[in-house]
Amino acid sequence: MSEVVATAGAPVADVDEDRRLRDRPLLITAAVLVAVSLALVLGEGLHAWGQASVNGLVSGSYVALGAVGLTLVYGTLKLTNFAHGDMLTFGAYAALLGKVTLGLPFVVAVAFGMLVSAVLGLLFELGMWRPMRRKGAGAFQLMLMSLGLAFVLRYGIQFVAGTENKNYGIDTTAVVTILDLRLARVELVVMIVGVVLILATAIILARTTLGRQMRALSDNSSLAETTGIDTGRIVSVTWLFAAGVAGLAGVLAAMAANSFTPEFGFRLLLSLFAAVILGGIGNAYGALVGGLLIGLVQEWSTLLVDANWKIAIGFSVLIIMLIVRPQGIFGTAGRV
Amino acid sequence: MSEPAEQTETAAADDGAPAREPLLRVHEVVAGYLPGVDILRGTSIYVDQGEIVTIVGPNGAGKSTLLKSVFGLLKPRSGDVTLRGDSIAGLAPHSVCRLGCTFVPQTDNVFPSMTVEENLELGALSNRKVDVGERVERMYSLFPRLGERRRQLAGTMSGGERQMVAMARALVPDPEMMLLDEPSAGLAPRFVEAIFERVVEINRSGVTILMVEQNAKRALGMSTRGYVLDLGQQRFEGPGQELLHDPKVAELYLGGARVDRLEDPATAPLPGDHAQ
Amino acid sequence: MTDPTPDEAPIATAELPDAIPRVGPTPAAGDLPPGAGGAVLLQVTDVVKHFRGIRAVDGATFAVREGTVTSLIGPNGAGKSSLFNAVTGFYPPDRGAVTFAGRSIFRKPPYAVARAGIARTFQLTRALTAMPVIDNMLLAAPHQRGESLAGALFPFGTRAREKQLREQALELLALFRLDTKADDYAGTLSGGQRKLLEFARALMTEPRMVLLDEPMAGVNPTLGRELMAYMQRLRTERGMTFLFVEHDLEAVMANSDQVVVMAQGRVIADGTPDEVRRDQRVIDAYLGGAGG
Amino acid sequence: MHELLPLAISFDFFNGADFWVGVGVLAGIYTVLTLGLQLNVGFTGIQNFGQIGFAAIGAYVMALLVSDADWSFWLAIPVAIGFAVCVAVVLGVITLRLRADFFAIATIAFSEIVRYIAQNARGLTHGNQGVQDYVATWRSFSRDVRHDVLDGIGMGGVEFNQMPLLIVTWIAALLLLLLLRHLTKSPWGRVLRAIREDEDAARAMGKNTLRFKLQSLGIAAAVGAFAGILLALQTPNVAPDNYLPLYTFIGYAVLILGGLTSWWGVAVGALIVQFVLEATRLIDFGLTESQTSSMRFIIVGLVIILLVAFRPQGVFGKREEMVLGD
Repeated sequence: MSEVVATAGAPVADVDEDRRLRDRPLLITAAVLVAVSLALVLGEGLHAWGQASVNGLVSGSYVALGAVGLTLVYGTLKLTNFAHGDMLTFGAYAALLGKVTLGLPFVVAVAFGMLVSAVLGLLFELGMWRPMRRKGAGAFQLMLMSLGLAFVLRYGIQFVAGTENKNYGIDTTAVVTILDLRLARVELVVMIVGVVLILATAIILARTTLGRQMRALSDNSSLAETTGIDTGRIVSVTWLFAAGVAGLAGVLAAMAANSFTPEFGFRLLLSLFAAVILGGIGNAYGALVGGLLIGLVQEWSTLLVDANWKIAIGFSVLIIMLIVRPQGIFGTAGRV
Repeated sequence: MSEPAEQTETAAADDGAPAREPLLRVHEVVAGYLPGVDILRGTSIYVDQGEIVTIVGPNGAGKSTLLKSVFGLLKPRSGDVTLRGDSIAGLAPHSVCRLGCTFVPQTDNVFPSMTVEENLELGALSNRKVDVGERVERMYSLFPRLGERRRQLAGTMSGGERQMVAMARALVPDPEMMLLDEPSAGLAPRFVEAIFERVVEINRSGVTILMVEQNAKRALGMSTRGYVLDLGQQRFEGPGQELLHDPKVAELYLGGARVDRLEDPATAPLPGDHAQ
Repeated sequence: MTDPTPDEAPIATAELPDAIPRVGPTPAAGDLPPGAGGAVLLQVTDVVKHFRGIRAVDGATFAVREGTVTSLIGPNGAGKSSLFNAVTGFYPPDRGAVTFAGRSIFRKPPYAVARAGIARTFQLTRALTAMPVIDNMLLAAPHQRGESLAGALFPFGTRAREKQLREQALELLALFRLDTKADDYAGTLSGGQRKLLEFARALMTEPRMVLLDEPMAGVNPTLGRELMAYMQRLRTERGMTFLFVEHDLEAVMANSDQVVVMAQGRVIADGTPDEVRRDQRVIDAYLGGAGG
Repeated sequence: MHELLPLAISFDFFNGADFWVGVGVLAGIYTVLTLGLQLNVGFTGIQNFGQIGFAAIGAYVMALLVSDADWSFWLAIPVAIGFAVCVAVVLGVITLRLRADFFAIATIAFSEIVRYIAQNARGLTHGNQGVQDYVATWRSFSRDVRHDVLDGIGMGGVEFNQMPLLIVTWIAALLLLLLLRHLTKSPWGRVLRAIREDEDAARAMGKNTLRFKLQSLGIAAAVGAFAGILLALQTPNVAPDNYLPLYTFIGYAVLILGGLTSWWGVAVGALIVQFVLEATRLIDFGLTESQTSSMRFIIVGLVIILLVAFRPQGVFGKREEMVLGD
C-alpha cells in the first residue's frame, strides 16, 4: 500500500517538468530572433535591418495566410496537400479573371477570387477527398492524389490562361516612405491587408465558435465528434476557409511580385510547408507565426548573402527545423 | 430486485427492467470491431433516471465496447439501444450528444493545443440553449483547480487534470446523462478519490451516470446499481454494495474462474499441472 | 473466424522440432518449485517512463529467472505494455536499468535487444500481411549473410543457409499447423492463425527469452490454451524463458511460476500465483481501493 | 520558356525517326530514374520525393568534373554517382527518422536546395546558363557506334543521332532492372519489404532498419544520379531547370501506372507516360502549343488521381502486394 501512496505527488511534478519543456522553444525562438536582429542591426545598421524586416513582413504575410489553410487541412484530415500551392495560383488567376474579363473593380475581383477558390476547395472535398476517406484511403494514397490534383489545377490554369506573365495592372512605381523605410505602395497594401487578415484569421480561430470547432477538429477529430461537433460540416467549412484564404494569399503574393505565372503557387508551396512545420504541423496559430518568421528569415538573409539565395534559406530553415524540433515551435504532438 | 448472484445470463433476456421505460436501455446488443469477432454477445442493461450505474468486469470483458455502442462510436450488429424509448443505435455521436447524453473518453480526452476554457466552451456546442459563460463558471466551482488554470493549454496538464477537463466539458451542455469510460484509469490515487467524489456530486445535481470502471470496489461502493460483465455478457446485476460483497464477483476477478467453473483458489492447480 | 480446430491436438505428443534450439538449463523433472529456475536472466530495476505528462512506468523493479514463466498482470493503465516497450527498446525508458544475461540493454534499440536474445510479440498481431507466411518466418532468422547488400549481390553461399532456414521454418510452421499455408500471403490468415504465426516467428529468432503481449487476446479459448501448452513445453524441453502480459487470470495463474502485479506504474506484488492471489494489495488493486 | 520543357524533344526532329528515338531515350531515362523510386517507395516504404535532386547531383558533378576539372568522362561518371550516394547517406541519416510525410517534404526541400545551389552558386555551376563542355567524349563514342555498328543495319544517319544513346540507355535500364529485381528477391530485399509492411515488426526481429533504409536510399540515389547523367547526354546541357520537382512527380506517375512493386511495370509505365507526353505533339487538336503542353500534364495528373483512386496496385501490380491504401 505504502508504495502506491508514495506515487501521489507524481503527476504534479510531471506537469511542471512538462511545462518547462514546452515553454523553452518559445523562449528560444524569441531569444534567437532578438539576437539575430541585434547582430544584424550592429553589423548592417538599423536602417538595413528595418528595411529587410518590412520586406519580410510583406512576404511573410502571404506565406502565413497560405500556410494556415495547409496546416488546418493537415490537422483535420491528415492530408499532406501538395495541391495547396496551386490553390494560391487559382485564387490569383480567378481575381485576374474577375478584373480583366468580368471588368469588376479590383477589390470586388479579389473577393470574387477568394470566393471561387473557397467553392473549389469545397468541391474537391465533396467530390474527391470525402469519398476517398470513406473508402478508407491511406495517407500516402491521399498525398499522391493531391499531387495529381496539383497537376490538374496548375496545367488547367495554364491551359486557360497561357504561360505568359500576368499582372493586375496596378501602379507599382508609387513608393511610400515611412520612417525612412522605402516600400512600394502595393507592398504596403499587401502588408497591411496581410497583417489585418492574419489577425482576423487568428480572431476567427480563437473567438468564434466555428474557429474553435475547426481547431478542435485539427487537434483531435475523433474527440471532436464525441464532444458533439458535427465533424462532416466542420470539415466542409475548413475546406471553404482554407481554400478561400489560400486564394487571397495567392492574390497578395501576385500583387507583391507584380507578375505571375501558373507555376508561382507551386513554387511557394515549400515555403508554406516550412511555415507549417516551423509552427508545428496542424497548429493554426503556429502556421501564422511560422509564415511571418519564414518571411523575416528570408529577407534578413539578403543582408548577408545574395538575394537569390533567400528561397533556399527558407528551405534550409525547414530542414533544420525538422532535425532540431520536428514538432515545431508550438508543437505538442509526441509522435513525429 | 432479486439476489444478484442469481441473475446470470439466463435472466438476461428480460433484464429485470422495470415496467416503465428506463432512461437508457441496451437490449441484446451484439457488437465488435473485427468481422466475425463479437466482443459484445447479446448484452442487455438499463439505466434509470437519476441512477449511477457502474459496469465492472475483468479486462477484455467488453465494458468499453458497450459504452461505444451506446454512444454511436460503434454500430451494433444486432440488438437495440434506446434513450427515453427512442432508438439511438447507429446514430452519430454528435447526434447522441444533442439528445442530452455526453461521453467522457478514457484517454486522449482533451484538445491539447486549446486552453482549459476553450475545451469547456466546446462542450456547449451540443446544447444551444445553455448559457455558456454561466455553465463554464459553474464547472469552475465544481472543479476549482480548473478555474485556477483556465488559460493553461490542456495538453500541458497531468492525467488527473485532463480527466477533470474532460468531465467538465461533458457537463457544460447540461446533459441528462453522462457516460464515463474508466475515469480512474492511470491516475494517481488521490486523483482517483477526487474524481469519484465529483462523480457523486454530479449525480446529486441530477445527472444520470453510466460508468465503466476497473476500480470495482470504489466504483460499486458509490453506485446505485452495478453490472458485472464478462465475455461480452452481463453476469451479475444488482445494487452496488451487494455486488461488492458477493464472493462470486470477487472470484470472477481473481480466481480466474469463470462462473461456470468455480474453484477454490487454495486447491486450484499449481503451475505446470496443465502442461503435462 | 476460422481458427484451426484444436481437435485431436498433437501438442501433448508431437516432438518439438529441432529448429528450436536448447537455450537454457534443463529443469528438474516435474514441476519447478516456486521461484526456482536458473540464474536471473532479465533484471528490471527502477525503470521510469514518462508519456505525455503521465508517468506510465514509475519505478518498476523485478527479475525473471532463466527457464521460468513469469506473467505481468495489473488493471488497465497499470503500465504493463509501457514496461514491455521500455524493456524491448521501442519506447526507450527515461531512467533505471535493464540487464539481460548480465549485459545492460537499457535504452538499446529494439533490434539490439532482439539480437541479444529477446523475442517479442505484439498485442495486436504484426503479421506482415503482404508477404507470404514463409517469408515472415525466414525474416526472423538470425545470421543471414544474404541480408547484407554484398550477400544479396553475390548470393553464393547464402543459398545453403536459406535452404536450411526454410526447412527449420517449415518444421516450426508444422508444429503450429501452418505448414500448408506457407506460401499464402499472411493477410489471408485468420486472427488466431496470425497469433500463431507471430509466436512461431518469435521462435525463429532463436531467442533465450520470449516476451508475449497478451497472447490470449482475440483468440478462442481452446487456441489460447494451446498457446499456453506450447509455452510450457518450450520451457521444460528447451529451457526457454517467458514473460507475458495477459488479462486472462485463469491462464496466468495456471501457467506461471512467478506473477508480477503492476498498478499505477509500479510493481505492487511479485511472487508465486498462490502468494499473489492471497495478497491483499493485489485484491485491492483489482477490485479497486488502491487509493483508499 | 515553359514550352521548351527540358525533358521534351526539340521540334527540329518533328515527325522524323529521331523524334521517336528521342521518345525512346527519355522513356529509358525515366525508367532508370523511377527504378530508384520503386526501390524506395514500393519495396522499402520510404517516400522519397527528391529523386530528381540526385539526378541533378549526378549530372552536375559529372559535367563539372569533365568541363572544369578536365577529368576523363568515364572516370567522372562513377565519381559523380559515388558523390550522390554520399549525399543520400547524409540526407538519410538526418531525415529517415522522421515520419513519412515529413520525410516526403524534407526530400522535396532537398531537391529544391540542390537546384537553387545550381542556379545561384554561379562560380561553381555557371548558374542558369548551365554546363555544356562535357559531351565531347560521348559524341565521339556515339559517332563511332553509329559508323562502326549501326551503319551496317542502315541506322547510321544523322537522323539516328541519338540511336547509340537509346541503346546504351535501355541496356543500362534493363541491366539495372534485373539487378534490382535480383536484389529485392534476396533476403536483403525481404527485409526491405518487411520494413515497408511494418517497421516495428522488423525491428522486433532484430533488423537494424535504419541501415537498410539508408542502403535503399543510397541505391536510389546512385540510380538517380545515373539517370541524371544519361539526361545530360540527351539534352546535352546541364542546367537548373532540367531538375524541377515536376520530374520526380512524373516519376511517381510512371510508378503508379506500372504498379508499385512491378519491376517490368516501371519500364512499361515509362514508355506509356513518355508516349502520352510526347506523342500528343503529333496530333493536331487545334490548340495552341501552350494548351497542348498543358493538356499533356492534365492527363498525367488525371491518370495519377484515377489510378490511385480506382486501381492503387497499378496496371501491372499484384493486388496482394498492393501497398497503397494499407
